[in-house]
Amino acid sequence: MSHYIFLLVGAVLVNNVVLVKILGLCPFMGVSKKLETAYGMGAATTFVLTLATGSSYIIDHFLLMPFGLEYLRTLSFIVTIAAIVQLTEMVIAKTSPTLQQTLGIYLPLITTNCAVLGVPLLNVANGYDFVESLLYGAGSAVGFSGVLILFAGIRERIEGADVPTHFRGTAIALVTAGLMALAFMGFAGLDKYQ
Amino acid sequence: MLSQLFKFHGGVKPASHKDLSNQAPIVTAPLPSRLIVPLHQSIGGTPRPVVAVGDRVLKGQLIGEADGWLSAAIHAPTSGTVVEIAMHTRPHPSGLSSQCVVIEPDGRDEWIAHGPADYAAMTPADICSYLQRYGIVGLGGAGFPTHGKLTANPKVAMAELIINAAECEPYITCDDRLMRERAEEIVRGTAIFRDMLKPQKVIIGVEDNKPEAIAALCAAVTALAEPFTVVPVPALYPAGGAKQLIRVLTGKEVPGAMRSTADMGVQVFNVGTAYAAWRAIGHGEPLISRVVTLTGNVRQAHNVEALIGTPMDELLRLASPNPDTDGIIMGGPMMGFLVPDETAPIVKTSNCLIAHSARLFPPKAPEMPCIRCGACARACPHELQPFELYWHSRAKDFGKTQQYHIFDCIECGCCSFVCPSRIPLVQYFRFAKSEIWAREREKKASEEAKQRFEFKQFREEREKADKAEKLAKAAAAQAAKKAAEAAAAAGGTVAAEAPAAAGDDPAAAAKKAAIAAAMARAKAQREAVQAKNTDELTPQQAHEMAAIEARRAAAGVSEAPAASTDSRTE
Amino acid sequence: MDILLAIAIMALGALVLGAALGFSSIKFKVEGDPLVEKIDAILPQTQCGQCGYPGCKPYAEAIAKGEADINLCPPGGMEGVQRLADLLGREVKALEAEEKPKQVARIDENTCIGCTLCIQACPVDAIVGAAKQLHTILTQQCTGCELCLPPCPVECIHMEVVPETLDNWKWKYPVVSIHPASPVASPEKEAA
Amino acid sequence: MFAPAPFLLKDASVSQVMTQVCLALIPGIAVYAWLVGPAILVQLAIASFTALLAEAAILRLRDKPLALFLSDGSAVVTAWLIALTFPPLAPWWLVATGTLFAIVVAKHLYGGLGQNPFNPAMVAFAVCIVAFPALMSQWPSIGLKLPLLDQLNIIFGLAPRVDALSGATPLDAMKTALKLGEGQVNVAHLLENQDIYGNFAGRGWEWVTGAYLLGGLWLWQRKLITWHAPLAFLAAMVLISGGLWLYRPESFASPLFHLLSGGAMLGAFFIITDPVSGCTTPRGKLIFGFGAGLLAYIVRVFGGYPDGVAFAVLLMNLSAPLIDRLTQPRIFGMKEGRP
Repeated sequence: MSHYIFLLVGAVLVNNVVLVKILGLCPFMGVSKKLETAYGMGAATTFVLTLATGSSYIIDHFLLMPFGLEYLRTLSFIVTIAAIVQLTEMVIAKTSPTLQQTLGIYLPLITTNCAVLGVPLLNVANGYDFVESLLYGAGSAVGFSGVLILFAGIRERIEGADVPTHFRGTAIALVTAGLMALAFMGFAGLDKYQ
Repeated sequence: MLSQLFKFHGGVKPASHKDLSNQAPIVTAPLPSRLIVPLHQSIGGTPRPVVAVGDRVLKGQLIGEADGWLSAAIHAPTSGTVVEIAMHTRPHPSGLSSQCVVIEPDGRDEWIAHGPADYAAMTPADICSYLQRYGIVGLGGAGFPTHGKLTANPKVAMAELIINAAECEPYITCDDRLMRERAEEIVRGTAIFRDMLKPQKVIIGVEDNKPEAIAALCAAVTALAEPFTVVPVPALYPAGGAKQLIRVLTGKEVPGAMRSTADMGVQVFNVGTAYAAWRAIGHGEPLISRVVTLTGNVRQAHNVEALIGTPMDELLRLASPNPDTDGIIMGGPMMGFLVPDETAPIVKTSNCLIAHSARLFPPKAPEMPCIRCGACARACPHELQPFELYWHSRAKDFGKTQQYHIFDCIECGCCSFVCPSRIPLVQYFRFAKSEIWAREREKKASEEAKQRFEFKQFREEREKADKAEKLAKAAAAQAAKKAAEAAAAAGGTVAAEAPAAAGDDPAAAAKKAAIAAAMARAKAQREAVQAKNTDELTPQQAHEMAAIEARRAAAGVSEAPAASTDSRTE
Repeated sequence: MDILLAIAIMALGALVLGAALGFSSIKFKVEGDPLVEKIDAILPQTQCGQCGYPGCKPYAEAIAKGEADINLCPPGGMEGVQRLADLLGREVKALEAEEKPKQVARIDENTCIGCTLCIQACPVDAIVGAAKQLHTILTQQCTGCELCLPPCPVECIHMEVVPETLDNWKWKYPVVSIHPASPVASPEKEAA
Repeated sequence: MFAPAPFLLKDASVSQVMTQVCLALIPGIAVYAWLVGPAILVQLAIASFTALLAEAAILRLRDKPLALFLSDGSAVVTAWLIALTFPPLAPWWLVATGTLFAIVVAKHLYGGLGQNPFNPAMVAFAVCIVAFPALMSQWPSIGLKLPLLDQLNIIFGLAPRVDALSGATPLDAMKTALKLGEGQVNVAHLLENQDIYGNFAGRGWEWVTGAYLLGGLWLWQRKLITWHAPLAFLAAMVLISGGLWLYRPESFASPLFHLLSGGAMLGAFFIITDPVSGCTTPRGKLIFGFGAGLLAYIVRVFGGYPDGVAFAVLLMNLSAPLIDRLTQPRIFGMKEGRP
């Protein structure tokens, strides 16, 4: 049990997918200007990422491995993720047009969110079983969403700050992300303690 | 007796400086050289002038007729000649002008025939229109027509009638002196309000730094055997804000979004208003003068009974201002404003003139960035987060300011008072508020424009259809004619079908036109209904506007000593 | 053989996913385009055509389709561009034309010949008058679109800046501020 | 030119606030200097000098009034907090680098005073401990009080950094003990025998933290800080450390030890009460303080770095805007207010 907890804590905090693994920076920078959008993007990514890790595992173990087609891993993962994203987009368009609009281009772009591909591949590399994969996926997704939402909160405040002209916008956002990563380094070693 | 007093959050205790002017009795100001009476002195419609240039008017004669329900009449403050009806600078932070009637006094101060009203025979509706015709408005600062507040909300039983005698702003003592000298008339005026609103309780709230006034009021209440309670409230700025006073006396909190305190079963009137109402009913005198405190950088601070329309500089001279006076603040030092033009006249809501000097009010230190220390939030009587409001107002992020309830701000100035960074917070909030209002206006205008545009397009379509129909009819007629000719030539049944076939088209076109016309009617109806809706809203909006105007009236822009910039430029 | 198997498996996967997507595209079909309405709500509805489209709605449609840029509306000003950019997640651009203060048209009563041409041009019916009669402009309704200027044969219409009155007076931004204001209003705000 | 109301102002200013914060630090500094030697004063001077220099340079670059902002005292407060959190015998360039980073990146890139989302002093500490872990862990043993000249030589790199300096702090010792595992070293036993490890009322760091507590209480009494954040911070520390201590006293140190060691008191009263980077609503402050206390304990006990206060504060800093938004207090006349 404690093994799973540490895995989860590790995925959320210690090896935070954005701030430590530096994956998924595109939506992290792009959809963090407003809290509302960040909530939406976080939810969408959590959904996609968890689903993607699960289905990738199934595809990997029941379709690719039995036939020795591991070399098709990246390709088939991408296709699966793309389909899931498409599905999510349709559901969101139906249920919440405003969310779809605020997420804008970033919703279809979850497809190319490297975190979404990266986490299933890391799962394979780490040799996680199905439950572990799902946990790691969900943990990474929660870590991503959490950091995204916190970041959006900070950016909304920085929006009103008197930032030097040349640092306005993405520049100061990147500096902030760097300082956030610095703060997250404080978690280093937590997952090792058992 | 009322046993329990409540507290409101925050508040500040600036030095009161009231003893400068509260020692001397009220004196009647001499007639000024001329009187500039603005027509628009209260919230609501601008009264229509009913005199012409050259007319001779008597003291108390109607010169501006109330325009609409939410408006109050304007009267000649003295006898004389109307010399001008023109734009003059208003006592307003903008320094803009509005329509004024200028009267040159003839020195005789001759009253128009007047006498007490037959109060016993008057119905509440009569009293309302009487007060409106006699120009009675709230004298506390907002200038809301009094009859508007006396029309009680039929749905909510009136629990408390509060007479606001807190007078919490520093320097101002006009209500204090009024209570000391004319307590009986105040109590009689209060009785009128009581008769109108039929509240369960009548409370007169006075800040406890005015013991003489409290004593005078108590004596008057006992003498007249009225069941009113005079309650001393702790002196804490802004205890005299209507909502704060309600909170202190009754424990009720009136939300900022609520248009009228009557919805909570409370109504508040200023002491001066009660006095003015009694002068109107008991003596037949319209509101043509008021008590004004002259104080600040002057040698003889005192209160005067001044005619509405007296130019401020002329009035302030009565208190012999010191030579280093460099401006006049109308209202108190917390919410007043430096008048942009010192020849602007006294209006019904001018309670105090403070001679401004750099010695008395040192120029502000340069504004520093906000350090979010939260002193403002601790001082805010409305429990807002002024630093957040400031942050977003400064960045012109008005949506966020509304999320942080900017319209609940009463602009009392407590936040600016305590701010260690000396940020003119209230100024930022006023800026944000007026930007939001402007935006609303623009939005309304653009919606209207859109409707009109769509209607025009629709009309053009219809006209085109009409034209097409006419053409079709003409063509059909022509075809029929030809067919008839052909029939005449050939005879037979074939010809009979032709006009019918030709007639098909015009029929369809006519049908189309009919549909279009019906749609137009429906649309017009819809629009009519909408228009009606907005008509109905108007009094409520007017209420809102009232609140807005009140804050505006209490606000200040002006020229200031340039010293505050000096230290910024290294 | 291996390659055939691989192709078969990938094809199978594609088939399954395709079927799922096809099914959900029917199940979750969305009607209409609420975006146009939202854009239209931001536009000032002057119907002036300065954007090159016949009215605000067509311009809104063009923006929604991605055919038009968001900086073509001078009456909306920089603020309109900003709000469009926020709505659409596009980059803020400087206005194509210069921003003008709000104006209304005014007819010179001495020169008007009552030709009704301006009445036809006005998109919001803000000009009243009849043939050979003096025309006048309903200032309240005028959007300042300037569409009535070109048709007038005697050039009797001119634009006037709306004066500041007590009704439209605004509190100014506090000028004692030490730091330059608002990064929000500046065009160099990032795109993302 | 505007001269908006109110025309009366209370006598308060930013520099008054900052001066009082500095004053409140003085008892702590005095005890520090008495225990460790005058090196700390040198470090304070280095940090202040660097901070003011950096501040002046940036203000110059940004065309802001130099005198006004230099005299507000905020840079000095940051500098002092940096000097007090760094090891007293750290090389001068380490302190200078940290200060420079704090003032330039953490403060002025965001627009300067009042606009930084992260506490500059804690950013400096975190940057330096990540970049120079060894140097940042060399704490002198308290008993070893070198003369001023030797201390100066060490700070300015003129003398070799003797091994004797790098005595482990109490926290280090405890953590090592914990890492070694059960049965190997008994934490309670370890701490008992070494009064320099902060055994209560011995001659150790607890005197410094106690002096900080004193300064903090004074700040609270002056109404410059409210009780919410410090109390929540200390409560969180007591709760988690107390719980674990009762659960396994041989592996975990007592709450008293945790309260009196490392940056706990400095953090509770001087760092998490920074209104700029912290929470401002009452409930927000409670959450902020509690979160910081919890994280500080977790990082200092289970994490990889000697003390957790800096990381805990930074982590809470980055959550502060969100917490503030979610904990907006109700406003006058409203049942519950939340933007």
